[in-house]
Amino acid sequence: MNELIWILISAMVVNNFTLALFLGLCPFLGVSGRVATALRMGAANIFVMVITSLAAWFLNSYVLADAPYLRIISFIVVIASLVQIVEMAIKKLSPALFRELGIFLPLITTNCAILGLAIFQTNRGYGLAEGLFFAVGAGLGVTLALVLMASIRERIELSDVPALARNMGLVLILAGTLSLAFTGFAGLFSS
Amino acid sequence: MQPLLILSSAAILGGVGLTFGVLIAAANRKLRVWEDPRIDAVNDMLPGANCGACGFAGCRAFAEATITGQVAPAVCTVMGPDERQDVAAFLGVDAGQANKRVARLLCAGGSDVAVQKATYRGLASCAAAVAVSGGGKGCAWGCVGLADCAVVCDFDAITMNEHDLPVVDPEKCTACNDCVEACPLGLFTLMPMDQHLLVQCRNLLHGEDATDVCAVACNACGRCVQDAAPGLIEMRTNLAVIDYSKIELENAAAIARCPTGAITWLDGMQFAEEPAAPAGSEAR
Amino acid sequence: MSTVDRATAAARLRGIPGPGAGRGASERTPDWGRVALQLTASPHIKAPDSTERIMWTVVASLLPVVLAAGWYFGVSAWLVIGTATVGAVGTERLLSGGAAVRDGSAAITGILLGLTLPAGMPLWMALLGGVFGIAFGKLLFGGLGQNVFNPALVGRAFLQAAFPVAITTWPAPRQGFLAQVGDTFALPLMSPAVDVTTTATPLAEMKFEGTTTALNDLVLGSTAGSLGETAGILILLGGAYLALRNYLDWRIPVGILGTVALLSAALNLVDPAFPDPLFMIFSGGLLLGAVYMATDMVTSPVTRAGAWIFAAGIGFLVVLIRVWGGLPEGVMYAILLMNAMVPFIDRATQPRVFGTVRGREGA
Amino acid sequence: MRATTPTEDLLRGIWRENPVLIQLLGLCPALAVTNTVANGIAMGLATTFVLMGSSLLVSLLSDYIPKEVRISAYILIIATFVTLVDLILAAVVPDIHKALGAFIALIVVNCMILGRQEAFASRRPVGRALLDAAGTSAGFMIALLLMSGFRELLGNGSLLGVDVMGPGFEPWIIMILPAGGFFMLGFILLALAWWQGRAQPPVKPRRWPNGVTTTTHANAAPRERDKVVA
Amino acid sequence: MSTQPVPGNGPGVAEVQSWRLVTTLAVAGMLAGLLIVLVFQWAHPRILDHQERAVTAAVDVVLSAPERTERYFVVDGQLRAEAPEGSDTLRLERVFLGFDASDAPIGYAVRGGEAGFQDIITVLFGYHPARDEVLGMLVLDNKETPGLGDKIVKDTAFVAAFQGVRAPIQGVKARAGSGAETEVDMITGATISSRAVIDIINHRIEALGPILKRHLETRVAGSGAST
Amino acid sequence: MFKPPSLVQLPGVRGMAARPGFRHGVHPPDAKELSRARTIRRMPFPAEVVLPLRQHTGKPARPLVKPGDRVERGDKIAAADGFVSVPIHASAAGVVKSIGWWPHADGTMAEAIRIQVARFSAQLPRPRMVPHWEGLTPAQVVAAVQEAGVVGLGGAAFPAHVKLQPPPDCPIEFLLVNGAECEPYLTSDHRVMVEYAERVWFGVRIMMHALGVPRCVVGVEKNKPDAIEALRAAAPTGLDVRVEALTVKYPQGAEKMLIHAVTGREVPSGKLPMHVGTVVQNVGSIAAIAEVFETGMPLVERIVSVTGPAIKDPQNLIVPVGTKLRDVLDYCGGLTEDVAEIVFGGPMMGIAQPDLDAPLIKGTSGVVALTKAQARPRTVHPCIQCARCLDACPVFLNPSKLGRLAQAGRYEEMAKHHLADCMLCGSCSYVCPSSIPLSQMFALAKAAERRRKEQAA
Ligand SMILES: Cc1cc2nc3c(=O)[nH]c(=O)nc-3n(C[C@H](O)[C@H](O)[C@H](O)COP(=O)(O)O)c2cc1C
Ligand SMILES: Cc1cc2nc3c(=O)[nH]c(=O)nc-3n(C[C@H](O)[C@H](O)[C@H](O)COP(=O)(O)O)c2cc1C
Ligand SMILES: Cc1cc2nc3c(=O)[nH]c(=O)nc-3n(C[C@H](O)[C@H](O)[C@H](O)COP(=O)(O)O)c2cc1C
Ligand SMILES: Cc1cc2nc3c(=O)[nH]c(=O)nc-3n(C[C@H](O)[C@H](O)[C@H](O)CO)c2cc1C
Ligand code: SF4
Ligand code: SF4
Ligand code: SF4
Ligand code: SF4
Ligand code: FES
Repeated sequence: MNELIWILISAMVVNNFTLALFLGLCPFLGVSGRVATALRMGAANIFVMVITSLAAWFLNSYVLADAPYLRIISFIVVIASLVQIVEMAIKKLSPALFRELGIFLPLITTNCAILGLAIFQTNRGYGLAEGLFFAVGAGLGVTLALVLMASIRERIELSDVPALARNMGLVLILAGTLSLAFTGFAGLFSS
Repeated sequence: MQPLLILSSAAILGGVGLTFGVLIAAANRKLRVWEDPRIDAVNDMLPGANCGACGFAGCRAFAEATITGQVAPAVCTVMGPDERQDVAAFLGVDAGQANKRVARLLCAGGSDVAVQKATYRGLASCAAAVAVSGGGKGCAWGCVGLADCAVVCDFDAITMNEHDLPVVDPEKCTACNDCVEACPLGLFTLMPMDQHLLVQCRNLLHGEDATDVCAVACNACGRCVQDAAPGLIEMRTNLAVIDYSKIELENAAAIARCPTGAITWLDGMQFAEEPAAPAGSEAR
Repeated sequence: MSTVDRATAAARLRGIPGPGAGRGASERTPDWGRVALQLTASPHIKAPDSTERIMWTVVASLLPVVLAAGWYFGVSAWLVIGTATVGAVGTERLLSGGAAVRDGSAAITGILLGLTLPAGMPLWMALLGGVFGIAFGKLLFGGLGQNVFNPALVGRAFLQAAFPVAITTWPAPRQGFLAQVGDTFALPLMSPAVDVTTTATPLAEMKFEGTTTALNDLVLGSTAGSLGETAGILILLGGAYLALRNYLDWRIPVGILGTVALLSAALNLVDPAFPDPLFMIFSGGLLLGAVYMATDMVTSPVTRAGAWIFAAGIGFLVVLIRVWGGLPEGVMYAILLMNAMVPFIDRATQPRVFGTVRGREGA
Repeated sequence: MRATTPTEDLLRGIWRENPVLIQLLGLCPALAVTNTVANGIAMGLATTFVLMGSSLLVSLLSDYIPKEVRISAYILIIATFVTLVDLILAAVVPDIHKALGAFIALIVVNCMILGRQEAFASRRPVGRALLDAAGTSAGFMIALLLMSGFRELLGNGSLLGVDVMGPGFEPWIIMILPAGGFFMLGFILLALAWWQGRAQPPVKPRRWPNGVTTTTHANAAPRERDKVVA
Repeated sequence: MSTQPVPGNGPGVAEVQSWRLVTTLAVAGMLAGLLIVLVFQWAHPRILDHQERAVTAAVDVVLSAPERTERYFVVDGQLRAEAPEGSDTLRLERVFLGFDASDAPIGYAVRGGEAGFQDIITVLFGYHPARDEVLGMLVLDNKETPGLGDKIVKDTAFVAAFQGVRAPIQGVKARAGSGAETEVDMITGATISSRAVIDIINHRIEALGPILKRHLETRVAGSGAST
Repeated sequence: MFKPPSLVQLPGVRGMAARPGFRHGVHPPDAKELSRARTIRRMPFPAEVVLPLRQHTGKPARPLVKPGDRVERGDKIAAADGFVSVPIHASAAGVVKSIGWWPHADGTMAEAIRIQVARFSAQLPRPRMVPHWEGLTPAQVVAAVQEAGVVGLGGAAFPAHVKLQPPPDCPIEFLLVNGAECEPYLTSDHRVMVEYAERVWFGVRIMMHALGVPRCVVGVEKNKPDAIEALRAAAPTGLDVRVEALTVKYPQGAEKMLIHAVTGREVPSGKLPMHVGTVVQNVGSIAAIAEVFETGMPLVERIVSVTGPAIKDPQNLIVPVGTKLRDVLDYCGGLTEDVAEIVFGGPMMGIAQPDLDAPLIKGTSGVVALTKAQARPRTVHPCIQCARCLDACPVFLNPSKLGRLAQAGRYEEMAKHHLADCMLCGSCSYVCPSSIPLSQMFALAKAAERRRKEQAA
């Protein structure tokens, strides 16, 4: 259990996907304008990551055991198709939920964090439970980064930001500072 | 070469493709939702100013309305004629016509000719100044010159001149109504470009009470009422009021005897640096 | 076009000797020429405290700490602090003009940055830290009051990540006032030569050797460490003065120190190998951070509940990083991390409005 | 869609719609593997190969791919090329393959590539699609070179492994850390904004209804009408 | 936005036939699989070759270029030349025993990995069980901070210090050591990473030392017998 | 201690015992010593009085006279226009000069009746019927109060008779008399309580009769011990009345704060005092009502503190309604050289006057002249999040956030942050070290929101 918790915490803060591993940056910059949106994006991310982790585990265990070179392509095709189906299902079954979460799903599919999750999980040889904790931790980490960034950006929106920082320049500097702050977690529980 | 390996690889990926092909096809049958793709297409063609001049809540709403045929593309005054034509061509409808209107100021009392009673200090906004005891301008109806209108104008049509009066560039003005709403004193009005006569004053004082606070105020002397076509101008609560339903009767004689210049003949820009000689001014 | 030339009209208005005099039929007797009245919105009176006054008072309250730094580490301490301040104030001056410098906040940033650096830091690095902190920690956000992260700590975090060796080279204290305690004058962009007497800080000794330092030494400041962190008593005095004048929110230092004390006491009870609360409080930059840096009002929550949460968060993170993290000291990271949380905390702790019930809109 | 000339198709991606610097796509590799120029170049080349290859195929096949499985099919195509690059790099230049790590695989999900397929290749003839892919790749490469050049220079004092800053140089380690990646891209974007803003006259402050200027009590001074109270 | 359920009342949107979806994906998948596997056929031997060479090169470094090496699997506290039937050879721990030109054993190359500052550090080191001496150290894999933690690879003095140091190794602050032969100077600013390397070696030796010692004895005895 | 059962039991109020204060608020120097000890004097009639038709909250009155008409003091010259409106009476005998635009006490131009005061004719009111209150039904009292043109003299000039007729679904438990006078400088209520304590109690009696309530509390800040003493000494026996000494804090006199201080109840957001079972009336208004039933005189004069460091001779004056600022200043020895700003009302909420021709009207409780040193322009800094405004705001808003939103023009979002509950007391602006004109921005935002709502409607 300790091990699982460590996997979760490590994926969440120490090796935060967004701030330490550089995964999923495009949506991180794109969808971090509002806290409400960021929360939903985060939730959608956790959801897709869990699906991904399950799919990757299944593929690794049952389909790709002898053909590791087909991993990348199988992972991504499976994830993309699954997400597309889930998206359609949500759109049909619960338009309200679709409005809340669904519109982010396609954004997430083509997002490094998802495939990165599958690849890291495979490289580290995680089993089902480890994979799930890893996915949840990574998802929470992405959500944390998104929400922090979004609440900061909401505040900045009310500031006199100089003209040249109005494009994403300031947001990247912010991300850099956040990333710096997160280095404080480096080495956590490793000694 | 290991034929088995090759075959199994092809089979694995083929199988994955097949499985998800089936799943997606099934989902597609059961779960699809449709929306009109033309909305996005038209929306992309619109200027995206979301200014509301068209009377709809933003460009996308306008796009929907054009598709359903509720409005003609020309109702969007921000689009240039070419773009208008593009939208019309895309939808196979007529672009429609829109009469060019511009914002006109109902005050000429710049800091050179109008008196200031007290010095306002505070937020640099007309609305704020007016809320603080009227902003200290001698004329309670006149422009306080802190540029709320210039700031709202999304099209940079308004600049403040050296006497702190807003000057509208008719070229840039799209008649979006923003300045009309922004001015706390209600000093802007949208007027077709082909109407020329305007009383640029709203001061309700009479005679010298009026000209004491502003040298270009309408002091209700009544000369323009007499000189204009009968019924075109009327004196109401100490202010000359033009009946724009009869505007086709206008001619420049109405302004000839105005002692303060409150009534004016507009051609192009209001408060132009060099007043253009109006048609009929020789008649003076 | 109009019949009346504006210039003539204006002349007519001005031609009257003294506004209001001799204006024929006008019944009013305006004395606009007699009294120059001013119009402002209410309230028409104002409490005497101003942003400038607050900031310069903080600067003044830091001076004893700066002096003490000189006493402990010699003249190079002042050089480092001075250079960091020049970097911060100079950048502010250059990019936002003299008026912005007058409010004193850039001076605080510079001094506090200087106080968090080791005495032997090459001056060019201190300068760079000040420049970076102000430019990218403050001005880019729009200047005073708009920044999200504590600019001094942004500068320090930058230096820590850029020059990790130089910033963890701790000269021993009391080597003599004029002693060369580091390669202070290393050429810009060049590495410092490293032949100086260094000692481990109490926290590094704790983390890497498992030894604690005597409380006496900690309180008196006769240990290695950054310039401002060894003068604990002076920091507390300055903080108390500022708190009395309501220039800083007492909840924040109290909350941070309280959380650290509580957590470390609990750990220490469970296993005495964990450091005791007094060691935790008096070692490292905790006092300077809790009293002067976490309390930067710009980067801390505005609500009272928020202040407690913020403080507890910093305390928790400090203990977490110091005890289980890879780094010996975590105050800077703890504050920066909680700075990042501030907008969220503020959102979540809006005060209950008079006549409403919390959690429900309206009444 | 507006008609474009071939030159436009080629040049667009290089600067005006630079995927990284303007559109902020494909950021993960642009930040993750640009701590040295060599890595940057390798990533740029690998991406170029994938982008060109998949644009070619997508443009050829787009008519045969039903809309519903469009994304899956494109991803399949892209992933095939990525797997090929992965294998080839591992076989030919194992060191670089190791340095780029998972980010080779992650080219699949590089938003920029899928974006180009969706927005361009699927709607255009092969030639144009290739031009566009070449332009976009070049733009990506430029961004990677910029990033990695500055990062390696400051962070290691070298360029392409060759020491250029002299022996005494103190490297700015932050530049090769993740934070440095963010900062460097931030600096570049700020510099670009400054450059673009420099050319235009300063925009007038637009603070209403987006804002009321508050720097006033004193600010009212220039508007003071002394003439009326004199 | 007008969203309305189909079937098919949107202008210009024809019903797609499901079999086309299915075949498109299946055929595309198959083709992709074929293409990949062909390239894989070409690349795979080369990749294995690289890996093999990398291992040999690493063993070469830590055992100072042995003439030849023998590979053993660690199974149940024993070294075995052959992996037991059905076990996953990739998952088993392997050690290499190097021999010099005179066919005398130089020592074992042992792998170990533990958490460093950022992530797991993997180290290969040479070890002579009889003399309790570390023969050399090479960091195979690390994600330590570039420019800081990665000095455990780049700092030649640090790497060299492992040649001939007695186990268990003691890490000491730079220039603070007493000169004892068990001491290695840690890297200033990368104490954690340096300590991790030392710990890995110590822990592996602790775990495998007796096994190796026994094996070396039997091996030397055995070879002696065979010679 | 008197504790009315809470009608609206709000969680968070902790079934709070009455305590003589409220949370938050500010402590500006009260500066009342300038005029505190000056007994009330009657000012001579000016040459002309100007009576704007709009002197109260609600619809302006309709003029009943025309230029040239002769009027006696106390004659009705404009009639109430609807229920929330009151008539206006001539405050001096004379001739109606004109009805037209004239500067108004709120700084704008407004329609006003100007009366040329007849210097030599009788200025005593005509003998008139004094209604005998005990015989009147509450409705008749209300009619009499409206007919006398009485409005709240505490500042908002809300017609007094409206408050005397609470709707039946709001049972009133007690009358709350507002003698807090928390604004700095002002001393008119103070002097009324000291000098006219009897009259205040008489007014209370009438109000209690009209409202049919058994209890009354008078809230007075502790910095007026002589007023508390005078009221207590004159308190009628046989009535359940009480004088409560309150902490000295601004805005203690705001009705929500006053109610909270006296009862521990919070007036729910968007609701009125009557929803928590009380009616709040200023002591001056009470005295004015008493006068109606003592002498039959309608509201034609009021007590004004003319004070401030820029007034040469600060006074508490009885001033005919409609007297021009210029005349009042002249009577008080004029202005000092360093005058910068003249304010109607107190310095915290009052309205700066651009024009010395503006008349003092029914709601003008004071004239305060401030010096250049006090009104000097200050540099506005950005908000430094010091949280002082949060600690000052008596209704627990977040002015810092509201200010940022206002600056960005995000008025709709401000509404979500309870802009509507802001009473523009100015405490936040007063304490803000960055000198941000917070309450001015809020006033602006409120106006914009109101306009937006109107447009939407
Ligand atoms: C951004 C950053 C990265 C770091 N990376 C490493 C690292 O990779 N390895 C390491 O041992 N210490 C690393 N450190 C830790 C500090 O340098 C730490 O103070 C040092 O390990 C203590 O060594 P010292 O006792 O020689 O000063 C890092 C610190 C920071 C701020
Ligand atoms: C539309 C409106 C209706 C009101 N109705 C009543 C009422 O029925 N009873 C009452 O006691 N006060 C009523 N008030 C008066 C307020 O409670 C308050 O006394 C008045 O606005 C002046 O408050 P202030 O001096 O604190 O600003 C009303 C106010 C308004 C604006
Ligand atoms: C911030 C603020 C401060 C106030 N201060 C006083 C005060 O000191 N004295 C007072 O009588 N009314 C004061 N008022 C007005 C009261 O809220 C209330 O309207 C008045 O007491 C009702 O009585 P009236 O209708 O007789 O004026 C204040 C209102 C506000 C909003
Ligand atoms: C009590 C107090 C503490 C402060 N602490 C800091 C600090 O730690 N770092 C800093 O850059 N500025 C500090 N300042 C100054 C100022 O608030 C800061 O520069 C702002 O963050 C700039 O917007 C402090 C100011 C006060 C009043
Ligand atoms: S804001 Fe006024 S001037 Fe500007 S475009 Fe709209 S109508 Fe014309
Ligand atoms: S026209 Fe109105 S909004 Fe424009 S400057 Fe004048 S007062 Fe202000
Ligand atoms: S003006 Fe409004 S926000 Fe400011 S303190 Fe008063 S009630 Fe609160
Ligand atoms: S008092 Fe002023 S500076 Fe302080 S938080 Fe409020 S608005 Fe900001
Ligand atoms: S490249 Fe876009 S999310 Fe990673």
